[in-house]
Amino acid sequence: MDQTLFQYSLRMGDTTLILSHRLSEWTGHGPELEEDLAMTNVALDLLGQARMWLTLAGELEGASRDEDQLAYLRDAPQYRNYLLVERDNGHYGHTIARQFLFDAWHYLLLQGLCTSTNEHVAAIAEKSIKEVSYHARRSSDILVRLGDGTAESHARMQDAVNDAWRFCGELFIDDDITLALEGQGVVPAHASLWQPWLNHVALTLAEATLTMPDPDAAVHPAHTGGVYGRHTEALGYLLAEMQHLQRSYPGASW
Amino acid sequence: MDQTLFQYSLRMGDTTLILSHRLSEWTGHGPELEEDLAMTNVALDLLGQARMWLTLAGELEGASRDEDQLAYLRDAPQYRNYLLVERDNGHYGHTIARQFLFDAWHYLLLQGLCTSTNEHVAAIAEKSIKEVSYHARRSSDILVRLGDGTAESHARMQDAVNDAWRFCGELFIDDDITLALEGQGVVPAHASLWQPWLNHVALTLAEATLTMPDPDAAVHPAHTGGVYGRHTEALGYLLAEMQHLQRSYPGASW
Amino acid sequence: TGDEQAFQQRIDEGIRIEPKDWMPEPYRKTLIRQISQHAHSEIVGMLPEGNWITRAPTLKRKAILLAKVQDEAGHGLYLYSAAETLGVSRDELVGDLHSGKAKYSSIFNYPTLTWADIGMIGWLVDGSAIINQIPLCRCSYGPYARAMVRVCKEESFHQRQGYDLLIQMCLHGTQAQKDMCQEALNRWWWPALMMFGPSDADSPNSAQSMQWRIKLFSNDELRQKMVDQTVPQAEYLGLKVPDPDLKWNKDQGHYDFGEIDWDEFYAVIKGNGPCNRERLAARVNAHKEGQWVREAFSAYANKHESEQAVA
Amino acid sequence: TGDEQAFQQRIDEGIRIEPKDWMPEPYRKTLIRQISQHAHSEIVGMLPEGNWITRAPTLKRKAILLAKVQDEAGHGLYLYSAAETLGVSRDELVGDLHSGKAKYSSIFNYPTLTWADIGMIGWLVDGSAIINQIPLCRCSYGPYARAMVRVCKEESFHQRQGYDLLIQMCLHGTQAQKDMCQEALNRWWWPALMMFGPSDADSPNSAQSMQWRIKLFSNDELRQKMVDQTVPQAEYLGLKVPDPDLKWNKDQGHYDFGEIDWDEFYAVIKGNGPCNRERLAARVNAHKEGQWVREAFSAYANKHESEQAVA
Repeated sequence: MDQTLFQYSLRMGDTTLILSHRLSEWTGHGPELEEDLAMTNVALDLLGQARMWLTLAGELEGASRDEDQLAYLRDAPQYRNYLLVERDNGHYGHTIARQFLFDAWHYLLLQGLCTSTNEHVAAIAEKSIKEVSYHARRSSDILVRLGDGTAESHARMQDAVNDAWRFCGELFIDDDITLALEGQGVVPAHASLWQPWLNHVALTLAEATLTMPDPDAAVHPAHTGGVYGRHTEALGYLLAEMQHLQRSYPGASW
Repeated sequence: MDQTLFQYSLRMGDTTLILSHRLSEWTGHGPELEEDLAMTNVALDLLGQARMWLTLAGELEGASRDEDQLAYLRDAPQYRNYLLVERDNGHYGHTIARQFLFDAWHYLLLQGLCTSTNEHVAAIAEKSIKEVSYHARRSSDILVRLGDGTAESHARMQDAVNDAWRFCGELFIDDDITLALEGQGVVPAHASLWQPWLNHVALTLAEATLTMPDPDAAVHPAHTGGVYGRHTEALGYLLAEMQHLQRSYPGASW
Repeated sequence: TGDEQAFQQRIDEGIRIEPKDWMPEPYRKTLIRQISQHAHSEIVGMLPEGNWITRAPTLKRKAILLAKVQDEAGHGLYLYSAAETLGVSRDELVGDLHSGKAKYSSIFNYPTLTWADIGMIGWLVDGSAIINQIPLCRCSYGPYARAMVRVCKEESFHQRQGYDLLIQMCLHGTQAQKDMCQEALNRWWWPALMMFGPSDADSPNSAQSMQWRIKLFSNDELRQKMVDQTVPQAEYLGLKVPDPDLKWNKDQGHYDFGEIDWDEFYAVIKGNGPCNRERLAARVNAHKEGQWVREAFSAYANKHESEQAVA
Repeated sequence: TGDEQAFQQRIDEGIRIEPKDWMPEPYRKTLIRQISQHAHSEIVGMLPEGNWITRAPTLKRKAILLAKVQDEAGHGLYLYSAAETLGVSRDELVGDLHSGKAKYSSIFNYPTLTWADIGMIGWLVDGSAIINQIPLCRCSYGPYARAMVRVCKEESFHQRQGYDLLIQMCLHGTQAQKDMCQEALNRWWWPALMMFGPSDADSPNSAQSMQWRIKLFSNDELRQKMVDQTVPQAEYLGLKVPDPDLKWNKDQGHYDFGEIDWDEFYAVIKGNGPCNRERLAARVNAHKEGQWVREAFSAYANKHESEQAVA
């Protein structure tokens, strides 16, 4: 199980790390001070979660890699995050739409992970779910206020939801890794999260006066593969920036 | 002399390399196909010049560093380019204004370097000046057409010239390196280029119906230091991107 | 009609059609579509490769890549000019690209994720393009045929450079570099085969185009040629073609290969490839951001034209 | 006037002035200027440090830096609130920042060029800020004094983190890391000394502010305190303070130090520092790009307020 759970922990660690990175790009540049603070707060929470997952991954791998070696010394094809989180921030509405769609999935997944038969996974999930329940409330709230705000904000949010939609399906795909872990009660089947996610998303989008895109359009083979290291063109640039110091001063400690 | 000329060659190599990099960011994104081609062409010329200067630098240093080791394995504080060339591209007008101001200096400098007592320097200068004479004609021409185009383009170009202006003075500062080389007839005193540059710039700006900023405002201590490794915040990001592969796969050849 | 018969006869005799010659309207339309698609492909094709210019791993490779992408802009220019000889303007053609009405080669809707992809594009994509285009140097429409001669010459240079890049990584590289190449081949192999278009059975317009000599071989013939030429090159690189059904057929003197995933092919054509939106958005955005520049250029030209007229 | 005398007497007795209390107009104006400058400094100060968040070299350091920059946003919020108790709105104050009418601490017009700069900002810039601000915890205006208590507590935490970062690099790091720190100290030392403002002789408003107890020590006193505190810390790090005139004065029990380059000081204040334009542009741009968001928030609030009123 260790290698399977190693892979799964990498997926979770990379996904939270990359999303944290994207959100942290807003720090100092948010649309108002309160948003700046809140966005940075979510980035910090996700970074903390990433560190727990990557540390767990390092232990399971048994190759003495710590969180920093995993974060800073793998190139894009070795990254295992879902594609949704690596996309460029776009305008604030794109960032919020992505966050809303992600948080809803993340919360449901963590609910399942809280009852994991693996105590490490359960512990990470329990610590994370308190934070993520706030993230989900916040991103839903902002989505509603921007969707049901001005004509301009409505149009921007509809566009942002449509644009992120095709990357959502990947979050619900099961494969050998998730199925093996599900069989052992370590993780829920990702497919089992789809219907509750869709219900929540449908309700919130309705409240935001936004139209939900066709559910079938959420899954497309062209927009999957992140967990196998097939990313979008955005990730390489992100990693080049993130890893520059570690790569430039090999072996230095900071 | 070798170490002095090593430093000077690095300045020239880094300056042409970084400007080439900035111009190459336009490839595929220019305002029309002809501009895209021409911009890429200038980027290529400057890259070729950078390779000659860096190869010369590596030979003078005598530490067996080749052009790639110099380009890819130095961090920002070791880079010796002038600040003007590392600034973000901005809109097309910013790029053209920077290019115009740079080309005029570059051409005058190369004229001086063509009669260098150092045969390597003279050879690089002779090869470069043919290219740079085209660059200078082209950027002047575009500056004039955009300055004397529409009201919008006029305003944008005036803003772009004003914005780049404070970084121009650095190009004309002499220090121990340039003065020592000037004493040996290897390079012209940079200060000697100021008046001809100003005359050319004044004439072209007038033709472009643009106002020349105050010459005194071209030099400010806050906007110097590139040749000593004190850069702007823009360079670190540029190098992180440029160097990622070399840094990530140490020792690999490509 | 008599015109049409005379036209077809000229073609059959191998006489080139030139812009001022009479031609049937469907011939003109088909050619405009074909040449402009080709031009658009050159322009959109600058993007996936352009994505690695600022990250090329050596200065020499950077210079090669820059020059190559520049050549593509040049090809776009000749091809738009060739299309313009048929009575459309570049602005119209570019407008059709940006509105999504015109197509470009679907291969450019795949992402470039590692440096090895730059090698794959040179080797496989330019390789396939050449196989497609070499016959067109003999096509019936003069300006198109002449543009193709120039394009093919440069493309074949690009293909060699791409293969050279891969030789360096696969034969002289580290294990990480070899893995990078294999992973890239896994992603590019099938899309490269798809470049030749649907199977002959599903390619209804081919017969007419062949009669007009603006298509000289069938899609499947060209695809077979590509496979036969490429498999030994892959072997030389030590890379495994990601097709379990691939094997040498001694009787036919050809490689047999597996079934192409036509669902993927049609999905990408319909806009659902990995990068369709990004590619089109990049072009539209460049055009939009450049509008003030183009307007200024024409304002300046008008102003100084009238000055000259006065003087 | 009698009001003024009573006001000054309360101050002299150490009684806090609260928002609803009578206060002289110049006191109110001076405080608004001082508090809002301080608030703006926190907000603009997010930018030079924010510049390294995405490039922090370890996940732990990244978390520390993110939390620190977030604290600065928080400080900005309390301080704007403290200023608002004096009858101005945050929108007005932010408008003055964006128009260039209001100032912020000049130190944030210097660039962060290496990771060592993050350590320098914590150690020297936060260090100087604390020396400036600790006395203000006892200043005469209640809301400002209370904000300062909270700010100082967090700043001193930040300062220790900055120093810890430098200890790691200077005492446990490679030669390249030590060099990076020395180079950073060379750039930050003098600007950090300038943070205390002009010499007392050139600081004409100080006397009134001291009488009002919104300034409790002179610029030169505070600057001396900073030097005395910091020089031994630099020695511990093995770094050389870039001041040839620096030496211990046994008689005075203080360090003597060289003359500050006041031309540079005034140039940066006038807008000619290395990053003045970039900093202001970043703030103005964030505000402009965020306009549709703020408009949507108020549109939503209005809509749903009136719905509730109807219901």
